Amino acid sequence: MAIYVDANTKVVVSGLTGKEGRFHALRNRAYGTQVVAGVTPGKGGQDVEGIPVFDTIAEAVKETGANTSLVFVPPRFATDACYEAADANVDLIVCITEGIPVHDEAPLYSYLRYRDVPMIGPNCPGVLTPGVANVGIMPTEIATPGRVGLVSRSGTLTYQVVHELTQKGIGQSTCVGIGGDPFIGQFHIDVARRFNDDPDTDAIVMIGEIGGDEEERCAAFIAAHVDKPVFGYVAGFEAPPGKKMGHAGAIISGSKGTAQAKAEALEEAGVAVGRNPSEVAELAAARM
Amino acid sequence: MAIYVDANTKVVVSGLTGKEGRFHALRNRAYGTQVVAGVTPGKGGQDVEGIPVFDTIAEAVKETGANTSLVFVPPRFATDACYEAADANVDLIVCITEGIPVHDEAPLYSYLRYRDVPMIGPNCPGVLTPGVANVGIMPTEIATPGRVGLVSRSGTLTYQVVHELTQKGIGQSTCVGIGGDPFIGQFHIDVARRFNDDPDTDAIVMIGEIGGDEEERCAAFIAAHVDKPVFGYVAGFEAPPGKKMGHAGAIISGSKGTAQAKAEALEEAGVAVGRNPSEVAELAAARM
Amino acid sequence: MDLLEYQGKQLLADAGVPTPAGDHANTVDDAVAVADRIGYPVAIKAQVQVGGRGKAGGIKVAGNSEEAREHASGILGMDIKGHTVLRLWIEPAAEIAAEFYASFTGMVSAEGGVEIEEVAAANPDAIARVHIDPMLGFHPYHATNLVYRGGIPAEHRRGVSEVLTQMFAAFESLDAELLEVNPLIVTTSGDVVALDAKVTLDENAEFRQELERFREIFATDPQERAAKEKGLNYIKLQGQVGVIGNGAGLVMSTLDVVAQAGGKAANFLDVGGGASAEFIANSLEVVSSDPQVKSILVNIFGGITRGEEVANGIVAALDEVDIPQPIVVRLDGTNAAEGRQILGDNPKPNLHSATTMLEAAAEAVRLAQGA
Amino acid sequence: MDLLEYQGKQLLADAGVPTPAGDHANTVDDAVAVADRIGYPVAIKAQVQVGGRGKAGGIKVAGNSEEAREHASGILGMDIKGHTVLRLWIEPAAEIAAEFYASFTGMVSAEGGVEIEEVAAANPDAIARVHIDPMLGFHPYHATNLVYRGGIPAEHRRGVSEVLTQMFAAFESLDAELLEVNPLIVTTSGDVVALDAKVTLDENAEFRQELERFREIFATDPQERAAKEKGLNYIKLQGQVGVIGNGAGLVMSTLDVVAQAGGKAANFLDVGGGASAEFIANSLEVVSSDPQVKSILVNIFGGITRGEEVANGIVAALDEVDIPQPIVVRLDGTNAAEGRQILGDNPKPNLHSATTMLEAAAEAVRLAQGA
Repeated sequence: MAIYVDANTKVVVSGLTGKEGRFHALRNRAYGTQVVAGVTPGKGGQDVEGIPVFDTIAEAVKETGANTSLVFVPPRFATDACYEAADANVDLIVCITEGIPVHDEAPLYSYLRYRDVPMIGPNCPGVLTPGVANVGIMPTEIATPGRVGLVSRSGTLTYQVVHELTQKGIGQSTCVGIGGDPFIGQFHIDVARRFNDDPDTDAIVMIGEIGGDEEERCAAFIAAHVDKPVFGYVAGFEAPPGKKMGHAGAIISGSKGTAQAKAEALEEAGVAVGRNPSEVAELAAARM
Repeated sequence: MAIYVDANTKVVVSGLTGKEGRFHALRNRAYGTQVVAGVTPGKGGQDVEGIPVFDTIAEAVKETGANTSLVFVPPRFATDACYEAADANVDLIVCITEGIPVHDEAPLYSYLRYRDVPMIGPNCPGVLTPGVANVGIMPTEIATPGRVGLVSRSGTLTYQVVHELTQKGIGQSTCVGIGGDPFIGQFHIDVARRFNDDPDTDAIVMIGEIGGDEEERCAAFIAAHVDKPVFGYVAGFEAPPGKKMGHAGAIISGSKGTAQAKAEALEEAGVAVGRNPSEVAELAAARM
Repeated sequence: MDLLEYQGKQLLADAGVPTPAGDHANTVDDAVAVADRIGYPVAIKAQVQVGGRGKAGGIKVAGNSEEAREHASGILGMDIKGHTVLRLWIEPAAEIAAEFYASFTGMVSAEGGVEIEEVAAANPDAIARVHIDPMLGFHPYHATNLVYRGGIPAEHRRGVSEVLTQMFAAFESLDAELLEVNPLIVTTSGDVVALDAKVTLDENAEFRQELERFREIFATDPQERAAKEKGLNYIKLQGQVGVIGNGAGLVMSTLDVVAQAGGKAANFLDVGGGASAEFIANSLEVVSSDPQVKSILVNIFGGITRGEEVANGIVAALDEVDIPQPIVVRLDGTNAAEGRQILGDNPKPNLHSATTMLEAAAEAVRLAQGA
Repeated sequence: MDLLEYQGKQLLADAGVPTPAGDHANTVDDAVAVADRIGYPVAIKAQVQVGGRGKAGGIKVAGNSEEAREHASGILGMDIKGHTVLRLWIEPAAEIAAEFYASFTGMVSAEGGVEIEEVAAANPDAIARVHIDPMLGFHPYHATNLVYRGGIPAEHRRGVSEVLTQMFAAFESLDAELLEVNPLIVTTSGDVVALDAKVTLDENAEFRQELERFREIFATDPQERAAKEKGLNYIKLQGQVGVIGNGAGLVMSTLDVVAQAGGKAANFLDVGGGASAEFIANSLEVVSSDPQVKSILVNIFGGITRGEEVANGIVAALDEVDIPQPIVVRLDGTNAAEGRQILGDNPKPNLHSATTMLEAAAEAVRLAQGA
């Protein structure tokens, strides 16, 4: 069944009529994803290459049975689209938008947790279940169906690891790019829980990065609850302290949040940790 | 075990050092309730007849193991005390305070639902489990232990029905006065669910009143989910339309929200409905 | 607290919502002067705290001074559903291109929160509702959903969205229980204007709102006016048995049992929780002053309100004011024994005691009918 | 965006938080003039975007003009953890009766939300934290819990509570990522004053905040300054291999594999998602201008960024600017084939291609070391 995204996924795209929204929605559809609707207030009744456009997500859900919201609208409008999707009772939100103010993201995070609506992102590449559906901007040609689940904050680092896995003959059940912002809807720990419960996933590859304590918390979760093999890599061994490395959360504060400490925490939890994307793929390949 | 309040209830009283708080807290303790702490910022370290006072609910919970918050502070501070209690991780809040603005109550309602912290009130008489514990302002001498659960919005009307039951030899498992404001923490439906699941309750007496559609919704719930006998009474057959009868929600709008309509909805759900407090008690007595 | 139309409109105007400029008048001459100043045509509107004015003839358009005088004379003093018209509001008559309805109210739905009830176009099927989490507040997507799903025509969406946003801000900042605009019109020149306003403010928020400015006592019934002045929770009814009780539910129930005993209650009066002796005395005085009251039923079940306070209040009231009607007192609950003791120690000729609510009701009805 | 102390204090002052009145100066003479105007004693404080100034000797108290001149001369031009002091802030020296620490930051805890990190009295054990639901905001009970659980003495609780409330309001209204006051002092006359301010504003909120006024380019490193001017996400490091990549994680990982190949990265440069040809060209130009860079590694895995755009950017940059260093390009992902095609059609002598990230890193290190 994979996680988050599968053959039953029906996508409504907020921002379908924009340049990026259109490009990726059509790409997702070409991959086989059911992209059933778009939403742009004021453009209801139009269509984008046969995908009907509605004024509101509620109408799109009612008319098309959409169950997954994919958000491409600009940062100042993006959280509003996510609230609207939650109120329209979708099962999943995937918010690609980068550059949303943290004070907009924080209450959205709170609302979605309370409402129990999972969100992937913001500032993420989305979710790809190879061979089945792609909701987001991941390049699909590098992925291949299989039984390893992958989760990462980073977009392109995700692609790198997926690429390495595929080249080593290891297919993926689902690839999840959870996003690099401090307030994201689903953390490593949430994705790890789903992979552990997913009958189509045999092992998990978890890509971390410097900053915060998410990897440490996920390590504790893995030690206590995950019985499938987990392979890990943490980016940023060479990152200097006190510098924000691209992602808002990727900063070593004093001696806290280093790649070394995170790698050790994962190893203590029984995770086989590689020192670069190739190594983690090799570790996974050796076991599968 | 009764519902909401039992022998394991440990009460922390916000506003213990005030006149009403002190009066009722000591009365509750005299009844056998474990009143373990009071909270008044700035009076930490004092005590009220041996009940220690703390500056914050968090400290009171930490030091005394309190698990139930009883709120007596004035309206402008009352919702803050309820938020504080929720954040201090109590299992139940009983808010007696009357006169809280509805725009303070509305976000509190939302927060407590999201956090899954049950609140009885505001503007309520509290919860009494006869012979075990009294958390609130109900007169205890009229109640007697037994196996009928009672729920009502009104304070004194609750007492009236409890009194009638006791006089007819019918004891009560728990008496719950949920409060008369539009935004209350627990509605009839929530209490009915608990009574239905409570092994110490054999039957339910539900007292409704004009206005809104809560009784109708509870009737639907009873029809679908409650297998214990339910006895009902709805106050306000003589209430004229368009007049707010004391409680903020007690108003007949056009032909909606009449006592007649509510009584009929309950009867259709299989509830035996009496036309006054004595009659509902008689109906219950005849069946028990 | 239900505001008059012109008071509600003033609050909306303060919040940025366009409303017609007008003025109020309490006399026919003033009304004509206001109309002359505004320029014709004007709408002359009865200011009463009840709906359905239009159908009752309480709103008229005047094209000149003569018509203004005629309509003002006709409307002032009119009775609209029991409310006497004592004040008029006069404003320029609007040229309406489209009409909508918008309302915010605090309601609990499945998940609680604030509901915008309806935004309907002329077509009554075109009603959109959204649930607004009061922790989150009103966001642009709420307005978008209302204007699109409510069928607001494209050219008015922006204006209506803006007014909805302003209305919600006012709803929150004013501590309103209800904020309703019906109709919200679009004029022939394309402006969105609130042509009416129904605003109910929360008296519990008095500590942070200036409510006194709206507290005009329009009640013409002498008991209702006296009750308002004394802050009593009193509603006039049509029967002969004066009813005083503590707690809204118990008083409603008392009305029911009086009816079941063959009588009719003359009023609803809830003294609430923890009522003092003075409060009880004031209550007895107001109820007793009603000439249709033939007997008084005091039904108290003590919780916060303690029996001895109620008893002291009854004794004090009977010492201070002349209560001609017989009084049936039924006292139970917290400190009821002490209260009964006080009543027993202070016997009065017209004071009757009853042990149950049904007995008390029967006795009060008997006394009312025997009188 | 990390603000300087005096910029942060100005924002706090705007929010009502008491801060010392002072002025800034860029030269020794100006500093002395400001100190003379304020009156002695004054504190002379280095304005740098890094903590630990006090320990590094960047804060001195002057009792007279001579001392002011001496300290200003000593501090201006100082290097504090790689930051050159170019500006001073001079304010009246405070008489401190008590010191506290207060900080708001957006952090995700078990339930998400905003955390006030610490309110500590002099005793570092006395730390109180509260979780603030960002939907709910900062309520009086948060302040109460912080001042009592943080051990603030009774006489300062009200003042500290008020400042905490003002700080949270500023934290939200300014779109701050971090708002920290250390120390929050009480003067000997009993006033609560923010004696320092560490404020980080969210550049993503630029559309609703006036950030330009704070955007001073203090970087003294020429590459960092050029990168800031061009809006590049660039961090200077100490090695010889210039690194350009797309996506923070991939670039961090690229630094790692360069180290594993026996080299060291000269910088971190993330071109982000959907970077244009111009952006890539600018990036190459900045990295290339660093004299310590001996080779450049361009590591692109396409998602939003498409391979042909990257390739066009590289070709354009090589046409326009003289890049003396060898460039190793590794291209994969969306439209990678088209990108490789473009690079192949535009051969350059210093352009090398690699098929994997590890190969690319090894090649870049080899070229850097061979150079």
